Amino acid sequence: MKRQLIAAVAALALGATTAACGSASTNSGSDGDSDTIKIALIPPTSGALAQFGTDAVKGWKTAARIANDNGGIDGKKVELIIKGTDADPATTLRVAKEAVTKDGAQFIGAVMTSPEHAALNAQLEGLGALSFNSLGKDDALVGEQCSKYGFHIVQTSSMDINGLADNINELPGEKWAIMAVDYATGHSAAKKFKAAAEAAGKDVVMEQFAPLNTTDFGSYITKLKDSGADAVFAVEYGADGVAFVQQADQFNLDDQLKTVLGFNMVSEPLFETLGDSIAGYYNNVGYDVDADNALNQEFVKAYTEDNGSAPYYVPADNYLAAETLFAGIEEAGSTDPAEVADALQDLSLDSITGEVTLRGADNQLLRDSYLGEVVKADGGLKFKILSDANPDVTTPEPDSACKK
Amino acid sequence: MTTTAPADDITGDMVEPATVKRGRPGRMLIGLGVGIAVLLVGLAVPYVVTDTYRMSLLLDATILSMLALGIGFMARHLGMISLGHGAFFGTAAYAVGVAITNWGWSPLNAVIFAILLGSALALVMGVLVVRASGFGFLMLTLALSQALYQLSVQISAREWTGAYDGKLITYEPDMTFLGLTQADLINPGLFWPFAWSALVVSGIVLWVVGRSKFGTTLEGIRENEERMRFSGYNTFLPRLIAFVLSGSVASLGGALFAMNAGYISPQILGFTQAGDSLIAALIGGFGIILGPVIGTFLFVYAQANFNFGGNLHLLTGLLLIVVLVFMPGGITGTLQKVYRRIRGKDRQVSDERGRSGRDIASDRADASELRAENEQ
Amino acid sequence: MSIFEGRGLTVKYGAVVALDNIDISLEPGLVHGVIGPNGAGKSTFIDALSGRKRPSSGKVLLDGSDITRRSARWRRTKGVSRSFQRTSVFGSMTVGEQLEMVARKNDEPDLEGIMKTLGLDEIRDRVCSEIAYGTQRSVDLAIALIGQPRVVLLDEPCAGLVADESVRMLDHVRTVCKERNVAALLVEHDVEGVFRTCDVITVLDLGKLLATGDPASVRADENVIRAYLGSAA
Amino acid sequence: MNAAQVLNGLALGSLLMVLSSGLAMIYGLRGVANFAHGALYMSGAYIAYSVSDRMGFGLAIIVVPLALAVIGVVLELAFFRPLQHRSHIELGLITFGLALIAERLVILIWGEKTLRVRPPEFLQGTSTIFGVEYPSYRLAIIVIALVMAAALILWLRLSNVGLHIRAASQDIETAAIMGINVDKVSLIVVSLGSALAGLAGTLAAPYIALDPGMGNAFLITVLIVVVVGGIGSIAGAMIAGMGLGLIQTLSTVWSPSFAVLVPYLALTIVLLWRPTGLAGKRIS
Repeated sequence: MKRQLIAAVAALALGATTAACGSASTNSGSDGDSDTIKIALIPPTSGALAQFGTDAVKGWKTAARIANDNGGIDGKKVELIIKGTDADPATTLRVAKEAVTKDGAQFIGAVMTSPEHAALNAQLEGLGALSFNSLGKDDALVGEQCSKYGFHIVQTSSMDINGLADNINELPGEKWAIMAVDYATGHSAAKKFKAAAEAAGKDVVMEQFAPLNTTDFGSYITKLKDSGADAVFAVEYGADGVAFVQQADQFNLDDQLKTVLGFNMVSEPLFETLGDSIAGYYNNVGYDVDADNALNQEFVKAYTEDNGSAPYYVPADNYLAAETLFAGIEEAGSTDPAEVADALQDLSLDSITGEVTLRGADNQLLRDSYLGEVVKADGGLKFKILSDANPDVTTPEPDSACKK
Repeated sequence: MTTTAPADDITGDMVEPATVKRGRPGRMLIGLGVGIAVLLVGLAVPYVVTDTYRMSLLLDATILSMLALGIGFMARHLGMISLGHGAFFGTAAYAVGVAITNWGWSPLNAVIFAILLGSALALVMGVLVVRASGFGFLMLTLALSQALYQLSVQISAREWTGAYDGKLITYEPDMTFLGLTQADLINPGLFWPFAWSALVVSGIVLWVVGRSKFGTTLEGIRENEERMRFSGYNTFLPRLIAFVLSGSVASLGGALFAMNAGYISPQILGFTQAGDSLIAALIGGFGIILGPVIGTFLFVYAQANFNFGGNLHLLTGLLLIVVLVFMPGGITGTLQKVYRRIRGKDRQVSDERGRSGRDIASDRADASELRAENEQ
Repeated sequence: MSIFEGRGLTVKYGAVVALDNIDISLEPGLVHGVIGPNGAGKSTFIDALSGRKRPSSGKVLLDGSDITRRSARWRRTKGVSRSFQRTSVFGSMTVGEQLEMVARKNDEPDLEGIMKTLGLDEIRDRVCSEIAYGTQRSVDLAIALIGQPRVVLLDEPCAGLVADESVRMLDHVRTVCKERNVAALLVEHDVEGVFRTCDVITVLDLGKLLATGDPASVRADENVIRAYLGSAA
Repeated sequence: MNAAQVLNGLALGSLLMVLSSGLAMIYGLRGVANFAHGALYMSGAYIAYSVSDRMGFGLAIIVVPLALAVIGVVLELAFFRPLQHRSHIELGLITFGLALIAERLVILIWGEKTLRVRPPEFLQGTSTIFGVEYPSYRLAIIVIALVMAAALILWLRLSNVGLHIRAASQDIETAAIMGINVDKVSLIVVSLGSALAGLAGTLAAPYIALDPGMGNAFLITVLIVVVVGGIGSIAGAMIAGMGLGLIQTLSTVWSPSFAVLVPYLALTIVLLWRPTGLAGKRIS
């Protein structure tokens, strides 16, 4: 018994310290007032994506604050119901059901990954709630997995890749190598890039795919070096992306390359981690923080006041989702999800990214895509926008598989 | 391998001593009666729990309980702790998805196919793993199910499993499952009767098997595998049969899971899912057949209510340690002990120190835990 | 022809020869004792005969046919059974349950008789891990005797028993062997007990055969006296 | 195939070797597959991040194993020793619970963000070896791991404590009867085992990216290495770790999606062929 006691005390002590430093608090629930716009946010609160989840919520919070400061939307107060998930679709779905059936949410935002959206889209009509996707980029979400109640605010992978392909001539390098994640997005991005590169008269000397969650890129980088490529198109996300960049650095791969073009690989939250070695890298950019329009300047100012730092694409795209939703509510003059959904069909609105249109055929928001270069700026790194590509160029025709 | 008895051989017992009295038809009939009553009463649940959210939690727990039931059966009757039953659950779920979406099968046929496929996988895997005991078995089941996970997320498996994107199940128009449309299946209240009946019937079947002569053979193997062989018993086949049976129950759970969720995420085959189910079963306790079920219901409840900030695994980790250290036998085992003590019928003198002469892995301190006993 | 034979049995653990070219043959109705000091290879010997340990060379014969590569289970179904030095019973089951379980596999017409002979009939409902150690040894023996085996290999049935328990145990062995016409092999540490009980005795030392024969001749054997009895007595 | 790819294999193998030798030591002595080993390794990497941030990587490589050795002492005194009479499976599942707690703890302290550690200045570039340009840091990992392996084997073979460890790993009860202070031996083994996990984490920090999934990613591979090597055999685990690193890297060159399956295939094949692992002894 004494031995058990030691073990248990040790376990409890460990747990107590842990609980003390980390009990995350959340506010949820509300008394049902039909004159509020209730938006459930279901970001990942654990796992590698938690940081993005937090930032997504910040975008929504700023949007809600501005709206409520201005007397609400269509006279109604905006209320955020902040939930959390571990990014497992099953969990997200359960939380979404809870938010809608228990807390009375009519709208859902800040859901992160494409699989979560796929699972959610399948059940949105049954739930009777609208979902605004500002993070999951998979094309299938506006194709076979589309839903009348699911709105795709963020650019799809196709739009991103078409934006890059459109600008390939501006990038130095003749012999390209493709390093992509062995994942649907990796393969489709590689295929499209290859076609665009060849159309632009460049050589694609090699393509290789690394499984998701690869930690050691040594053998891939060795092959890249041996291929004699002078430019690399890299599709690696999250920890994989960091590992690739870091190891490429150790192998002195950059010496051989004129261009490293990342696809969703480097982004603002990773700048500090990756450090100066990524200066000069190119990447697709979803949102231009310096965009010269009044709505954007207002957003950047408000967001910086709220959070002490400027927004990047994650909070911005979520803010854009809020703008879209609010425009829909105003157009419909109602908070009823079905009526808002109808009002959003082919609706155009002024936003932080200029005028955007919600295409009725597949619920995709038509908006610009950008190509950026990582440059050093006042002690840190930032994206310099090199060019932007119009939705006419980037956005594929609506997928006939979308039957909503 | 090893032996029982010297009084100083204090070993743990996650498995509550199963001193069941077998072969009394009276008790068996009472048990069956109770089972049928539970089945009927349970069918009324959707009329009592009208809140969709609560209902969907209950349904989730019921379906996951079948996975825990399978794990619990192996632990209870053979002392074999499996981290691989998620493979059968997941395979059956994917099988439903593929049969309905890719092949356009009717949902009922898909479910039958899924159970058969899951059981067939259990047979193949069982041939490879049931000879091992203790950690050997644990690690082999873990490794093989992880291999399956890696296969399922391969890009070349995308057509079948959807790889990392998961598998969305889409029905041919007009397809129904025993009269329910796909929209009905997602409705927890309407799907409840299937899941509940499946759980109760599986539970009764496993209970009856556990009390049969076959159950005695399993207990003999758990207690002393070597002596069973030296007593003329084939010890491989019963272990294989038990493994396949428990795998079939997990497969049934997986098939129902897919029918209800309409979407299968790759995590279903992952390490975390396997670990969670085992932990839930352990916390519930292996001593009685209900233990893993109770554990799963608690786990699902905790997952729904205490998961904010991602601290669920912190809590389950703590609870797991507390249960293993203080409450061998899990929650149900501890309740039984308390009950017996109150009744004053605690025959176990050595209870205080854990029951002597028993070992969950039945080969404590055996350096060759991985040794596969050759049947020759 | 003997019913059960070991011929030239040799067991090596790496470079160590634990058992060196040993012959033995058992006859129905006779108790054949095997003695030897610690490390003589007694346990290895019974393991090799019973199929627990595959001999490096040599043969095991049953009714003259080679069964060296047969499994323990096969041997049991053909009437060769054994008991264990470290008590090997089924701890969580009652005495009755486990004997019935073994009887189910090995057709025993007179389970009651065995239980009565070994004094187990009164404790049939006791859980085995809770009964006294000496009684557990009797259960172990009973498990080996069920199903009318023709050959019984007993590995130190008296290990851990006090003197009078030991005497009773060996009496049981002898009685059963005679009554059922069983060929018994008795590996035992208790030298006097073996001399009292056995019809034939084999002495092992350091894996080698020292002497074999009836008790009187073994007792008189010079090698045995020098190497074993002299020092032990 | 060229020399650089073989070096890649050696580098990964080195990491697996350090990690699995620690796990194998604890497994051999306590009979417990320490599921917390992956969490120890991850903690090592994160502590290395903080230490090298403030005091440089050179110091981290000394401080982190020491810190992990202390954690090992706690593990032994709070769990392994008081619960040593429990079944191995139970103890293993307790370490499973500890791993869950430790993983969360790391997240609460360092956050979920992917982190990066820079190798010391003089190891940042590449060196030319066997006619190929190869990262100096990876060469350093290979050298450190091989030196560590040789030192560990020599210590186990030649020192008194090493003899006691080997004896206790064979049969802990007999060793105790023979007068070996099993408690002391076990304390040394568990703290050394976690120190090795800490060393592996430190070495890994500049090598791969730090994220909270890194422990689990390696845990299963390392458990497989230990089983393949033969439970209780430290040399077997080292050889299996190096072998698996090489095979996995070289098969990555050929087919990355096949390479992912290599550890599982290796385990299944080895256990079907030799149920006790490559260096395991058949004890009956």
